[in-house]
Amino acid sequence: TTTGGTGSTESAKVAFLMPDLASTRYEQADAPLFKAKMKQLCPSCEVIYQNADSDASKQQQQANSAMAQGVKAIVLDPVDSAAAASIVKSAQSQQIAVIAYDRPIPTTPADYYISFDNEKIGSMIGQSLVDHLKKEKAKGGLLQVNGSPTDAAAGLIKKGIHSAIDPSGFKLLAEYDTPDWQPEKAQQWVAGQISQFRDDIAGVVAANDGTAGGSIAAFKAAGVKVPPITGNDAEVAAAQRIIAGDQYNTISKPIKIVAEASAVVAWEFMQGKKPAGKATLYNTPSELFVPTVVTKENIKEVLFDSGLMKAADACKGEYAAGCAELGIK
Amino acid sequence: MPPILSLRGITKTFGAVAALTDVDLDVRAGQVVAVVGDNGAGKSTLVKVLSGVHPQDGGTITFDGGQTTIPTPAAAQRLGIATVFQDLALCENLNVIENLFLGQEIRPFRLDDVAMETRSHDLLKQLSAKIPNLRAPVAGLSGGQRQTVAIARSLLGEPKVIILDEPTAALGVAQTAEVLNLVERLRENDLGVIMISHNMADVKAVADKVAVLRLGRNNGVFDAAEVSAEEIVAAITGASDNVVSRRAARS
Amino acid sequence: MPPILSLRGITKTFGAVAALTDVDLDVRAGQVVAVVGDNGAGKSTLVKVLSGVHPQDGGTITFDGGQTTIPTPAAAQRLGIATVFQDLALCENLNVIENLFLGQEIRPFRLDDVAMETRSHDLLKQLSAKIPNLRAPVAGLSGGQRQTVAIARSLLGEPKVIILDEPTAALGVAQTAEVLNLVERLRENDLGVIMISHNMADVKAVADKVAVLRLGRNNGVFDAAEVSAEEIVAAITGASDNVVSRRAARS
Amino acid sequence: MTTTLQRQRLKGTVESVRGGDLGVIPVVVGLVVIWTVFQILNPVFLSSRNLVDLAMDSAPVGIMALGIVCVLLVGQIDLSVGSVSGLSGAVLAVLFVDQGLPVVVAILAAMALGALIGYLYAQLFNRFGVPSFVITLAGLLAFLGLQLWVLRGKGAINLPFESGLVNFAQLSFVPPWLAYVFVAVAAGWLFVSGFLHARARRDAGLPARGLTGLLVRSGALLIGLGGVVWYLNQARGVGWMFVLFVAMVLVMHYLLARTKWGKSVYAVGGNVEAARRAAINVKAAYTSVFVLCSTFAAIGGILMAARLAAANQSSGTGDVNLNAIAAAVIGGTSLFGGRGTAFGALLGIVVIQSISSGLTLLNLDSSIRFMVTGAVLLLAVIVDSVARKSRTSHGRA
Amino acid sequence: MTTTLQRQRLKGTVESVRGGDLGVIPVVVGLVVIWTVFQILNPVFLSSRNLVDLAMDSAPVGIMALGIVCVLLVGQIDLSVGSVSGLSGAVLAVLFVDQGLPVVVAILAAMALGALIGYLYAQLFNRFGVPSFVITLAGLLAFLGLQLWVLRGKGAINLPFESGLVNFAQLSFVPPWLAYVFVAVAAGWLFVSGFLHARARRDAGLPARGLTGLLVRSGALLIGLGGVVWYLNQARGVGWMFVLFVAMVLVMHYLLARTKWGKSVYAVGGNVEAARRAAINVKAAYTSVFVLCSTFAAIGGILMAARLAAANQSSGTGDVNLNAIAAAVIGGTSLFGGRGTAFGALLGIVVIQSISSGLTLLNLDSSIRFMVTGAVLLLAVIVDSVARKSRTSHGRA
Ligand SMILES: Nc1ncnc2c1ncn2[C@@H]1O[C@H](COP(=O)(O)OP(=O)(O)OP(=O)(O)O)[C@@H](O)[C@H]1O
Ligand SMILES: Nc1ncnc2c1ncn2[C@@H]1O[C@H](COP(=O)(O)OP(=O)(O)OP(=O)(O)O)[C@@H](O)[C@H]1O
Ligand SMILES: O[C@@H]1[C@@H](O)[C@H](O)OC[C@H]1O
Ligand SMILES: [Mg+2]
Ligand SMILES: [Mg+2]
Repeated sequence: TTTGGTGSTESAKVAFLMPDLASTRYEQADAPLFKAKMKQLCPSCEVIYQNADSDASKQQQQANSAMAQGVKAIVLDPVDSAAAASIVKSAQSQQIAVIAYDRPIPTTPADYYISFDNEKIGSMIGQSLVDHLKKEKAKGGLLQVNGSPTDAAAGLIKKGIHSAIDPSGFKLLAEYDTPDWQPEKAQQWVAGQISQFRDDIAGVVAANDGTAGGSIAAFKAAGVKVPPITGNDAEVAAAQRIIAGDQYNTISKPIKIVAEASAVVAWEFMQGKKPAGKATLYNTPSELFVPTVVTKENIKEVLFDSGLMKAADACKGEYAAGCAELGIK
Repeated sequence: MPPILSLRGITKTFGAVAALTDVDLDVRAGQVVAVVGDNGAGKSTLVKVLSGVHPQDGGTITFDGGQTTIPTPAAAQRLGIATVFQDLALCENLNVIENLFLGQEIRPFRLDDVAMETRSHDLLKQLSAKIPNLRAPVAGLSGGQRQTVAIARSLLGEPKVIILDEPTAALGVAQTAEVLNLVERLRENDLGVIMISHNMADVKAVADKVAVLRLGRNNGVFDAAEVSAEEIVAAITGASDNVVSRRAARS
Repeated sequence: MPPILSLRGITKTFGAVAALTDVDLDVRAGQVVAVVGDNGAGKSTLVKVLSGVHPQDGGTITFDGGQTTIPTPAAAQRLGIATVFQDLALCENLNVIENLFLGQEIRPFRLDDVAMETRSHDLLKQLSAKIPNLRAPVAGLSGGQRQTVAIARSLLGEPKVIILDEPTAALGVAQTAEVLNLVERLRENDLGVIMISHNMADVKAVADKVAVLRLGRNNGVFDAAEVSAEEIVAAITGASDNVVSRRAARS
Repeated sequence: MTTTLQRQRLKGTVESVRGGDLGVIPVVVGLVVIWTVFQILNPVFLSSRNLVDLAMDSAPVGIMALGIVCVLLVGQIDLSVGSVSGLSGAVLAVLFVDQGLPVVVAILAAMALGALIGYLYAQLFNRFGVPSFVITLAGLLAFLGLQLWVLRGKGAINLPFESGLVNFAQLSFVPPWLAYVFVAVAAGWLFVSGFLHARARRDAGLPARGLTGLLVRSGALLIGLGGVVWYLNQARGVGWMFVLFVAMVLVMHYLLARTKWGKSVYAVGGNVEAARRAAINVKAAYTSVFVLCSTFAAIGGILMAARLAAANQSSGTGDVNLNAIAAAVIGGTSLFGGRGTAFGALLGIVVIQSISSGLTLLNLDSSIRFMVTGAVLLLAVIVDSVARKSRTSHGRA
Repeated sequence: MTTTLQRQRLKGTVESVRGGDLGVIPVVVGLVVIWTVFQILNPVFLSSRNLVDLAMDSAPVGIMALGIVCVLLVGQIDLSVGSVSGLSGAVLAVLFVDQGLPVVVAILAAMALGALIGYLYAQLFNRFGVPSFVITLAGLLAFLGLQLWVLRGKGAINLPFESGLVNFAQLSFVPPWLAYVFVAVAAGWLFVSGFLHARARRDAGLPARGLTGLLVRSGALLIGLGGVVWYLNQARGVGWMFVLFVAMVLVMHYLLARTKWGKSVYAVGGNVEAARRAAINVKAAYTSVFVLCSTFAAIGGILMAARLAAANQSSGTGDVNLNAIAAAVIGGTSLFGGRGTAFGALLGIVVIQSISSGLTLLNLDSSIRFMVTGAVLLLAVIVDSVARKSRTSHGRA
């Protein structure tokens, strides 16, 4: 099955195609981790990494270009799950394996699927917040700050959040799709809601750490107490805010695990093997991993003790005291 | 014979400036009417009213026997009024031929560049134009060359009235003479001609009537054959003792 | 007395067009030199060379005794050469006062609008200008009003040489007379004046010397007092039998 | 003579209003319409509290729009203000937070980088004649890349909430008494300078505004501005950041209207060849506006980062560019050069922020929100354009 | 006489090249430089396979750039082509897939919607004189909203791979023999039409191209285009979608250069008042270009959706707008109106896609990729601008 591309397995090429820059993880975590693992598995193999910057057409061009360069496998995090079908079709017609990564390709089965799913992420951060508010016996309603209205992944997260908060008993005061995931937009919107609902805001479900930061800034700028606010991505800046008590949670996805697992699977495909999945989803052999919600309670273990984040990065300046308090070194 | 073009009570203001107040004018076929007046007297405004550039605020226009309005340049063209504007109004990005035929191209769906180029050569030759390259943008033309192009433009189509706003201002002596010859030919062909000019010699040379505008109002219509340059100047400046007469007296 | 401005062998081409070839010209302080020639003869190009708009391709310029170059309009201004361009070059979005003082504003960091407005009134009055509102954009001015503004502009500062490219083309009879008076005053004040004109009467009235350009080359320099209009026309057109003489003969 | 001139002047004013030369009035009318509608839809809109936010949110992009006005005035464009603002925020954060430099040094460095970028643009424009659209499009991409590179391995950097800079952008308001003093000083200054000017003109025999006119004008300013300040003081008051923005508008207004440099900018935009022939240093004029625009973009970026208390990779992307340009255009600046004012940037950004704020309060679906934003934007400008058009048809093209 | 005229003509050509009037040569030179550099950096770049993709990818945005050229020619702008293309893709998908209408009906409906949008813009522009920048900015927002609304609750819609439309955009290539026939016909047509034209000119006593010149020109086309076709045929060949794009370029070239309508477009862009006084229907000219531009945007959107085999919420967002406008500008179209050609859109989009494709092959960090894109874009245009500048300094401003 590996007649696609040229040359032997020893110097084979594999493409690692990521969807956007709005979230920093792809460029900063997924790609380097994948490359490192690949290097370890096959020192002479070449990884072609591309980021489509939220543009499905660009991703298609990048895939075509990778195929023109003779890759034997493509690890694909689709900008748009529907549009990715074209890539799968075209790759499979050239006997190139496609591993769906992070987001599924429901309509046209890929050769493999590795992920934690975004809908699940939404429901986990939402649920974590709701549980916290119930425990604190908080009164009032929730604001929901979603991701970009033009981003399919944001749609999944949004769906997940609703699944957690709609039945929670907390009223959804208002919700907002943040254009381009821009923190500034989230800030302005939340500021408007503060004018409108004042003390009725029990918490904010923000779909990622950037919009969470914007929401927090809005409360600070209004001179109002910051209610519990969710996040997602476990950025350093978010970890700092959790340490400082400004942000309630974020979510740490086992990027290292998925990135390395996908490298292993890709390498098997490149050698002409056909790995069987742990499960079957969307008619595709699949492997799903579970992310971890991070709060002040577990941040030390999940992010720092595990080595995912360095104390030196997060515990600078004003955050040193908070770190010390939590015993983060 | 009734006038082909007849204006009554034409009024036009720009904000606070009354450019034309109650102006009357008659032009007959085969007649050259010179309109003269001081700077800012309203001559070009009158031209623009007649060519549909700035419709008048008040007053009536009668053309070829019937009362009419000239709301747009297209309306003027339909009536048969062709105009050479003082500010020429050429498209700098187009070449001489394209400017000449603008809006009147031959064969709209498959331009006939051969016919247009031939016709352009003929027209410009007739005006003694010295233009090195008809296919270069008019941006590179000298002042007089542009003026010649603008005059040539007005001769396309079959106008009944031609309005020339300072046609010879930028022209060389030879080209000026050709334009004066042209005006005479137009008269012979029974067209009505309105010519704006500051040059008394030119006015005296070709005009049949001389209409004077002063501060946006009529200030007399004279028979060109009977009036002297000094009388016209006096009507323009509003005084027989004026800087022109003083200069003349001095030399 | 040596000439204040002296050109030798000036050459300028635009692509395939040789606008000036080997042109010489001398102007003395207190002298009015008329430059005449057919349309496209290169007169305005010569003006542009002298004012730093289009530096020459070849040839030398001597000013006030020393050889110099005029690469930019600012250089011309520094030398003391002020120019009225044929295409006027006003900023339509600025008002009359702003155009007059453009680049020479009084008090750069806190404009003195009172002084500038007063001075504008004086200058324009001197030229018999009829401009209703000095604070309206020049976009609304008539052709002659614009020309007057351009001429007034050149009188600001303390130029040693003034170049006027067709200064009276758009002017009314009174304003033309004022400009001719002005040229005479400039001569009395010992300025050098270069005046481009197609109007033989104006040339004869004020010029001391008449330099003829033909097809971009010198075609004779005449003493204005001694030459007849017919001779000048013959030099311009390159033949004593020309359309002008034929018209003259006819009438 | 003075009296006839005065009468002429009065007649001129009346005629000019009748003739459609309404200045900023139409935009203001558009604004009033927008405000009324949003207030009816949600009474929080015109609450002091919301207006305080609106004013603060206007400042960063408003300052960028001020730079855009200058660039548009010379008939050029800068598509990269968003990227430059994002880069500037990133540089500020890295120097201040990561490198631990004093905040003032970080701010100056970010501004200097902005100025340098503008200088670079100007060089490319002046030397090679590359259209500014392309230069700044290249800049948009390149400086976005640089921003990502500066933040590589970090993604987002928090600015400490306690820092003076964040405080300035979020929480520092003019004390009420001082705000009233500002208003009084402004009105007084308007009167005194107007009076002196009128006297100078009268002395020179020129028509001048009468005493009554001057008093009415200053009084109107006193009451109008005083009312605004009073209303904002019902909530947190007038933000210092907004004061900075207004001060910059005033300074730019002065520079554009009352200095030789300002006239050269208008001249270059109106007719660059005429400006050149008037011995204006055209290249210097271009350089000055490009430098100003990028510097203002950098300042905008600093304030945006301060207001968010963070710099991140997406700062300055999205609609920042278009909003800054749109504010200038809505405020009456022509895209073809030579027409526009500094106040236009203020009005334009207030229009844009009002739409955005009004919709924020309405809790609409994002699809509807986009459609309504487009429609309202269009309506606001139609009012203005119709007025302008009536001016043109009155021959003031 | 003919011979002296011919000599004049030859001299004119030589002089015009020397004088800097190089037409599209500088852009082509820029393109050659880009291609050489990328080929050195990665030999896959000029492989037949990559060029086949490059040609296909150029088509959708290239068609949109063609519309932008028209709008820029009259001195206006359309910022909304991205949104209109996204909306059109969405409408197509909903009608074709969701509603099960025949694909032709869905295509025509999407195109009709595009035309309607352009007509709406033109009405707003002609009636109210609102700057096209603002109208189309409002359109950008509103039609993005409409696109989201059309796709509400769906997100993305797949177009069936089996459909002719998707096939057209992904997999259908001109059979090699037919491609060669096309080339031969083009060269033949160029010769015959040139010959007839030259004869007509000679008959009228005008200077005309000689037989040798005509033969050389057609021969060059035959060999050049034949070579390209041969090379592309080494891989999958010439895509029908690319052929469609080239055909549209040729048609637009004809319309702009050889019809009365085309002249009116250039005239309106060069000097709208002069055009009006020449009795040109200026409003009709504006209407025609706005309608064309939006319709082309709709066609681009349909092809983009077809190429992706999906329509989604983010279609048409991102850099589609800027790329379409940049392609037009890089291809030599002036933002101030009156200068530009249809071929410019073709060249411009090939420059942009080459940069994008070349950088894709280089496997760079996104931050570096943005910076390099900006730099290469700038360099490509500097070559062109320097040439243009030399033309200006030769007095052909
Ligand atoms: N910028 C330019 N580009 C190309 N050709 C030009 C340019 N400027 C002038 N020319 C050409 O140079 C020649 C001389 O032009 P110039 O303007 O000097 O003539 P002129 O003597 O002033 O004529 P006129 O009496 O009509 O004003 C003309 O043939 C003109 O077409
Ligand atoms: N579009 C306009 N806007 C405002 N004022 C205008 C406009 N057009 C003309 N005017 C004013 O109307 C008056 C008459 O102008 P007009 O151009 O008709 O004069 P003219 O007789 O042609 O003068 P000239 O001999 O100088 O060409 C002038 O005072 C002028 O300033
Ligand atoms: O982490 C998020 C990712 O899962 C989503 O796909 O895009 C936005 C990110 O913030
Ligand atoms: Mg006039
Ligand atoms: Mg001249």
